[in-house]
Amino acid sequence: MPDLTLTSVAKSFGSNAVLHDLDLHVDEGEFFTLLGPSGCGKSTTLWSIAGLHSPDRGTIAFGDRVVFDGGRIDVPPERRNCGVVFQSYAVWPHLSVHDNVGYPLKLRRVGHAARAARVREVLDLVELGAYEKRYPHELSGGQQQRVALARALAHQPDLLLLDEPFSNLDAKLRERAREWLRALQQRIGVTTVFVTHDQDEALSMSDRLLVMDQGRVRQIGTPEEVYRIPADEFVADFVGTVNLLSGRASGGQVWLAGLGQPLTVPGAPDGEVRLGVRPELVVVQPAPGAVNTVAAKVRSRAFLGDHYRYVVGLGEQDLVVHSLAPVEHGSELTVEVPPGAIRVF
Amino acid sequence: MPDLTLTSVAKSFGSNAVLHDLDLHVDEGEFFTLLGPSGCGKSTTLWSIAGLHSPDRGTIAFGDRVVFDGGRIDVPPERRNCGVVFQSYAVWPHLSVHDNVGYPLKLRRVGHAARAARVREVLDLVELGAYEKRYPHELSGGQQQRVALARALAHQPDLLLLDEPFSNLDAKLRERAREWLRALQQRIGVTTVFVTHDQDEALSMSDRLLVMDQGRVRQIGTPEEVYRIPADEFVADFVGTVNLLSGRASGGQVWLAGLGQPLTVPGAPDGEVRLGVRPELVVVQPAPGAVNTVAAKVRSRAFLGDHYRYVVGLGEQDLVVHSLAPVEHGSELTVEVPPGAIRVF
Amino acid sequence: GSTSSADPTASADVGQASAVTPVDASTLAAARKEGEVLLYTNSEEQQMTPVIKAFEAANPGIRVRSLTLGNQEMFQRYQTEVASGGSTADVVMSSDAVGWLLFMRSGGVLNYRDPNSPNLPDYALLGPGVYAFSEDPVIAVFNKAVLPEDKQPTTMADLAKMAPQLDGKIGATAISNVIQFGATSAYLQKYGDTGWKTLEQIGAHAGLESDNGPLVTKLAQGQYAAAFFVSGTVRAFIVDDVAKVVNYRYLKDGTPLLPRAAAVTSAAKHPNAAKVWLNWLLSVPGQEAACTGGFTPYRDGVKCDFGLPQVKAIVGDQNLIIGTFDAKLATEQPQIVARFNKAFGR
Amino acid sequence: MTLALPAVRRPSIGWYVVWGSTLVVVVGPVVPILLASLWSTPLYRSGGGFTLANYRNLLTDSAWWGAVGNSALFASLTTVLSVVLGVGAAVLLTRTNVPFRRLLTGVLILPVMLPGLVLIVGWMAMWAPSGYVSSWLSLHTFLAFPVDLYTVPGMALVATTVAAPTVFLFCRGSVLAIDPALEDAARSAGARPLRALVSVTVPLLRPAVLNSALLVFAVSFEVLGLPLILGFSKDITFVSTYLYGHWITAASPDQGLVSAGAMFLLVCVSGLLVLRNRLLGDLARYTAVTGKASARRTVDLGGVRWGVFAVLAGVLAVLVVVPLAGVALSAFTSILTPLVTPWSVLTLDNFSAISGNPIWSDSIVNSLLIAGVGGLLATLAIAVISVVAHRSSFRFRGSLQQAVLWPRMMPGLVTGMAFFWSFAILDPSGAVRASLWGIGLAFAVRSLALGYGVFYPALAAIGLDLDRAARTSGATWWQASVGVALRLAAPAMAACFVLLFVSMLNDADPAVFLVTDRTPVMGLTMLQLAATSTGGAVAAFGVIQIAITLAVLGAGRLFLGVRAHA
Ligand SMILES: Nc1ncnc2c1ncn2[C@@H]1O[C@H](COP(=O)(O)OP(=O)(O)OP(=O)(O)O)[C@@H](O)[C@H]1O
Ligand SMILES: Nc1ncnc2c1ncn2[C@@H]1O[C@H](COP(=O)(O)OP(=O)(O)OP(=O)(O)O)[C@@H](O)[C@H]1O
Ligand SMILES: [Mg+2]
Ligand SMILES: [Mg+2]
Repeated sequence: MPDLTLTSVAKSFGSNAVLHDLDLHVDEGEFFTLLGPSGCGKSTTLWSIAGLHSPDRGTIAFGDRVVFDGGRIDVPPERRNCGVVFQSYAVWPHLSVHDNVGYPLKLRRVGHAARAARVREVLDLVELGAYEKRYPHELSGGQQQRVALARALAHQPDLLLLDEPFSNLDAKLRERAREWLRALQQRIGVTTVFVTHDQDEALSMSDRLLVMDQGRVRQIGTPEEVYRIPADEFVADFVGTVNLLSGRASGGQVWLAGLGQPLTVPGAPDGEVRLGVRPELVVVQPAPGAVNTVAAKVRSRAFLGDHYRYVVGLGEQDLVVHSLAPVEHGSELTVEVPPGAIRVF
Repeated sequence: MPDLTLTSVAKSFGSNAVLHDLDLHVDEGEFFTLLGPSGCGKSTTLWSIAGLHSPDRGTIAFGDRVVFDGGRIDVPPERRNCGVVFQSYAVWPHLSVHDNVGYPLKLRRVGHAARAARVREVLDLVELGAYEKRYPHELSGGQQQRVALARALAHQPDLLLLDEPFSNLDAKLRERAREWLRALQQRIGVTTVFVTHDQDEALSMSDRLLVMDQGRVRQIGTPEEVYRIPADEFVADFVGTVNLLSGRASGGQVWLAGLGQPLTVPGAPDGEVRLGVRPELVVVQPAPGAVNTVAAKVRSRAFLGDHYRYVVGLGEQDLVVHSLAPVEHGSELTVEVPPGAIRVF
Repeated sequence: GSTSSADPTASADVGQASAVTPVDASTLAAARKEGEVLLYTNSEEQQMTPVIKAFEAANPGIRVRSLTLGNQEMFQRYQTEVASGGSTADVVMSSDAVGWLLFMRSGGVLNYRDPNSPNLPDYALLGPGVYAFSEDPVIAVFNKAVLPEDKQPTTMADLAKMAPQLDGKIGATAISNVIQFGATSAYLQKYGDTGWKTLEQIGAHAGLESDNGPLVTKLAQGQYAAAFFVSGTVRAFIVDDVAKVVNYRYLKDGTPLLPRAAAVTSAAKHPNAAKVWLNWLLSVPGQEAACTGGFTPYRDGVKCDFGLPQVKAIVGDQNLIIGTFDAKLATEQPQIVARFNKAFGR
Repeated sequence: MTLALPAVRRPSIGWYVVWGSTLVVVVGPVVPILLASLWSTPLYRSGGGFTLANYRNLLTDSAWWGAVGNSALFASLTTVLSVVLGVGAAVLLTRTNVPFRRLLTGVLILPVMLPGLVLIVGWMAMWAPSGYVSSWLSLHTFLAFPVDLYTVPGMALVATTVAAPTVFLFCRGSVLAIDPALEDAARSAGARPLRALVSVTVPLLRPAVLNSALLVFAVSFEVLGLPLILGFSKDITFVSTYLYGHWITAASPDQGLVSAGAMFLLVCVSGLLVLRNRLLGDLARYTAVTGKASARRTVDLGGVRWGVFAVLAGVLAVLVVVPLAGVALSAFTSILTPLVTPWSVLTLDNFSAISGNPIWSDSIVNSLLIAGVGGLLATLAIAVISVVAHRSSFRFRGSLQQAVLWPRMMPGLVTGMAFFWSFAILDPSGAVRASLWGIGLAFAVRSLALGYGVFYPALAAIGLDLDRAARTSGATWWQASVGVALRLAAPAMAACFVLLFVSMLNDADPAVFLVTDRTPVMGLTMLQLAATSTGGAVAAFGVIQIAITLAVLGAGRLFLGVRAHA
């Protein structure tokens, strides 16, 4: 299982530059996630790795083996031994589920019996054992996606490239899929590059993740690093929810517009500052005597199953907080913004 | 804006019965969500409502207007005035983004200028204003999905049928999309039937939701009802996370295998019982003197950004709990399972 | 005498032209009123064109519309048009003897006696109202490169003798071709069983083609060295460069002349114009125009390189075979066809 | 505010109109043939009565069965050869980076623009046993052309020259439509480029392949000129020559027998159609255009591409370039024979003969009108028929599929005859019959099958979700079909027009009973020319025709340029 290195990979479609000198390194057996807004170039990156289109420049190496190097080397996709799940699934409409999944094995001259057994195995994994004989058009969206997933795993590739492989699966199934993917990953240690738009997924599954925006890397790090110490406002905002508050700092105190009292923010440089506060770090109904406690009015609330999500007014700005307790719209809450929870940008 | 009534709608593909006498009623202007495992018949239901295929029997009415009634009435899709987002997007490859979105307006003979303005408006809403002239194959997956969404909204339909409309959007965009969909919904009160696999989405956006499984309704209710008072184990498990524990009850005490002490469960009927406990209701590091406190070993942990998710051993069974505090794998935790948090099935 | 050049010419005596015998004035006036005449013919457009031009010049006010059709198609189409009540041909022109016999029997021909009749040779009167427009000979065609001129046979009998040497190199059209049937039946009428023997000797070594086109093409390529009973129309092509490779002969005992007959139809919408047209076709000027179109005129006083007197001069009086529309043809046809096919291995 | 849709009628009214008019023009002419086959005398004679004797005579005639056997062998050979070549070329020349693929495509397509007769002239001139190139080869090299042109396999080769580009045009639209992501998926699963094409692209062409096989088979069954010219000397009878022999060249024309033969062929083609539908199964399995679009790319074959080029170029040289050179040489020489060097007999006489004859120039104009206007109208009609037959819930849509194939299965002469009778009944004034419209209609109906052959696979490739999305947007069935399905099938429409244009330009047989002196058509003029003269004039006609066709079709841009996507 090789590691993967991309060096200054750039790609344009016509005049539209999609990847700007992307550098990244994925360790052997690592589970690496690409995270970024729709249209930022995630799929383009994956396709470059799979060899499905040639970047304009840069190099791509699997371990020591350079698979792409400017115009000089360009190993065709079939020689890269990747397992790819396409965002559009790309399951073959003319083949049954069984044949779709068995195709990579057939190419590798796996005998009939061994192939059938392996196909059964991966289909069972994606819970499609009973659908072997169906054709893709007789499947629901999520079932088709699972066929695509099973197909990518069938031949035990060196590198798994997964482009939103769970986007049409329900939460339970996704959870199970996540679990076996993770188990598989740990068992055979396949290097995995994963694209997802689901934060929970990205944070809980990845060894490391890359946050990109408009074809540029914003941050690479472990989930906790990225969540706790976001490199910039964009990352903070994109990964998880963050309250971004504008204020004026002087001597470690930050004044927010419309808020009578300043917040204590140790180390805030004087002048205009932007503060980032994660909602879950805001304490609702704080213990008496806590610093930075403010009374705030509930502006909206949403039920999220395991908790409520409130938007409260902090001076003129909004603050999102989470709480288990139901509070009526329009009533007042006392919230505490612990200094340790505040990040200054 | 009519309400929507389905009465004993059944649909089979060949010998494979997909919907079994489905009954449902969506109020005028309501935001109604279909939730269920992959392949349970959500899309099939939506298609029946849109008129894209005929159910085998049953009736479908928009307000007083029966649009389908067994073999007798079958209003064609174009006369049902629905806005549909297809799970497969179904954007037209030969039309530019502008023309894709403008097509429903063109059919309604909206003048050139008005059409352009309206197209601009919805495209801005889905943040694709700059992509008007592009063709679908020049867009990323998420962008194509947004074109599908914009198209469904362009002509201000009576009924919005959304089949996983956000599945390929990143969390931030989805959140914004959710917000304006909700706003739109409240402003013009369009009746909406929504299919999603995202629980947060389902719980936070819906007025009511329907949980279905294998073509049968399991529960219909408000998000809180469904989450708090699930009709059965399936619903409890499917919506949110639930710890399902098997035990033997006698006299309000339930004995779990491998656990030295019983849990106090008021009202549990004697005999074999199944208990459901939401992870977020399990208290980690409880106050002293609480009932049902147990020491449990951490079996696995996952970082989810705003909290950690631990699987701990409760006797021989697993218990999922959430906590903000990082605890090492293998160490012990004291957890409290408050009697009020336990639901008996 | 016999010639060995690519286009046999002889300046034969063409005799004296007889007096002009036009239609009567009332017919002519009625014809002018009708203004046009529709002709179904089996000859090619470019052959008919000079004839039509000459007629229209001589008879202002009457236009000839001509449509080229196959022999069978022509009669069937006529009958179908009559049966369905549509408009149809005023004059038909064809070389298909059997077709004509059936056509006459089914009442398709207007029994019209043309003023030219007294001045026409007997063989030109083929049935009531049916007249020969031309008497087209069939010829033998050779590929000089394969069979040098001095080795070429000058009679059918010679050809039969050479047949074993020329195995597979002799070609002819199939008996289903009306020219072939006409030629064969006329030839047999004169030579009887000897004729059959000759044909059988040739047939054992010959190939058949569906039509003149493929036959001549294969001959030019060298696939065939000799072809007999070929429609005389190909004479027009054997000039200049073509003549470097191909030449033709009137075989002394094998050059039947086949009547190309014309008649006014009984369903004619322009019967008077039709009569004027037929009258002119049979007249000396009409026969002269026929010569320019590549037909073989037969009337006395018509000077023509391809004319009947020329053929006669080459093959000799006693060898001249002129086809008829004898009713026997129709009854004997099945036997002739069967025996011919047997002879040619079909 | 809700925006209202304009009021419309139910789509089924339109379906019935399409169905009704198709039946009138297609089944109408079949009725007289059916009657004739069951009547003891020809239709144009009075008297006679109901009889089954025609069928008995036909089915007990061993010559008939021999002809059926020959035709079947010929049609099968032609079908196999042309499908292999046509499909291979469609995939390789449209989806891969084979060098000079535009040139190869152009060469491949050229024979379609020529009437069969002209091609035969070219083939005979060059590849006949005594032909120019085959004699040269055996004289100067150790090579020899392995197939005798005057046998069934030889004729199949000639037929393949026209049939292969037809198959190519049938398949090309489908190849263009296939989502490249499907090939990409195969590549990353480990398939080499050719393997990916073979296991993904080619199977997705199954509707196109089966349909073109069906049509090529049907058309080959009915071919007349080829056996008449090439097969005759070896006494090889085909179904068409059998029927021709019993009608046109027979001592007593047997119209009843011929009609019975035509009915036999209709039954056969209907059977084949059922077989096609069986072999296809659910059409949704061939959906290649989906609601998720991907950008188009060509498949890089790597070094293999030169090998592929060499093979294609070799095949095309033998099948197309040499025969076409034969046509050109024939046209520009007074006599083409291996016995004389062509340079010594160069001439323009063949051309001046044509330009000098007003009938011939008239027939060119008429044919251009029929092919241009008629081809356009017929293309539109076929487009509409195809969507009703394949994308509607219309109750009788199956019968439409049968209807469009039937006319092509009847020998051309019979079709002409059939039309003649239909016109006689439906249009007693004779105005339509005597006009170009009459001939145009007969030609168009005969070409329905070809046009349908192009449309059917193209429609099969387009995902139904795309139509459904249009319906829910407020489009009626007709609007959705025209705006989405047909628009996405635009390349097929262009290919359809090309095929109809050339086939209506060349068609001859059905005109025999319809032509008048005022409406001469090129095909018939050429047919008469071919029967009585050497190849030169026919070849010259062919050269003129190819020039006209190329000019009209914009030097091939029209049909190679139209894309489904922007
Ligand atoms: N054409 C068909 N033929 C046979 N079975 C079909 C067909 N279409 C759908 N099905 C089956 O019907 C069931 C319901 O399909 P449906 O598309 O409604 O599921 P869904 O709830 O939308 O699932 P998902 O979340 O995966 O999209 C599935 O099990 C599917 O396999
Ligand atoms: N063929 C193309 N021509 C022009 N632009 C393209 C083409 N393909 C992609 N793009 C553009 O490149 C950008 C990156 O696309 P890509 O598919 O990599 O995005 P993505 O990160 O995968 O987005 P998503 O999450 O929506 O799938 C997008 O803005 C898209 O519009
Ligand atoms: Mg993407
Ligand atoms: Mg679905």
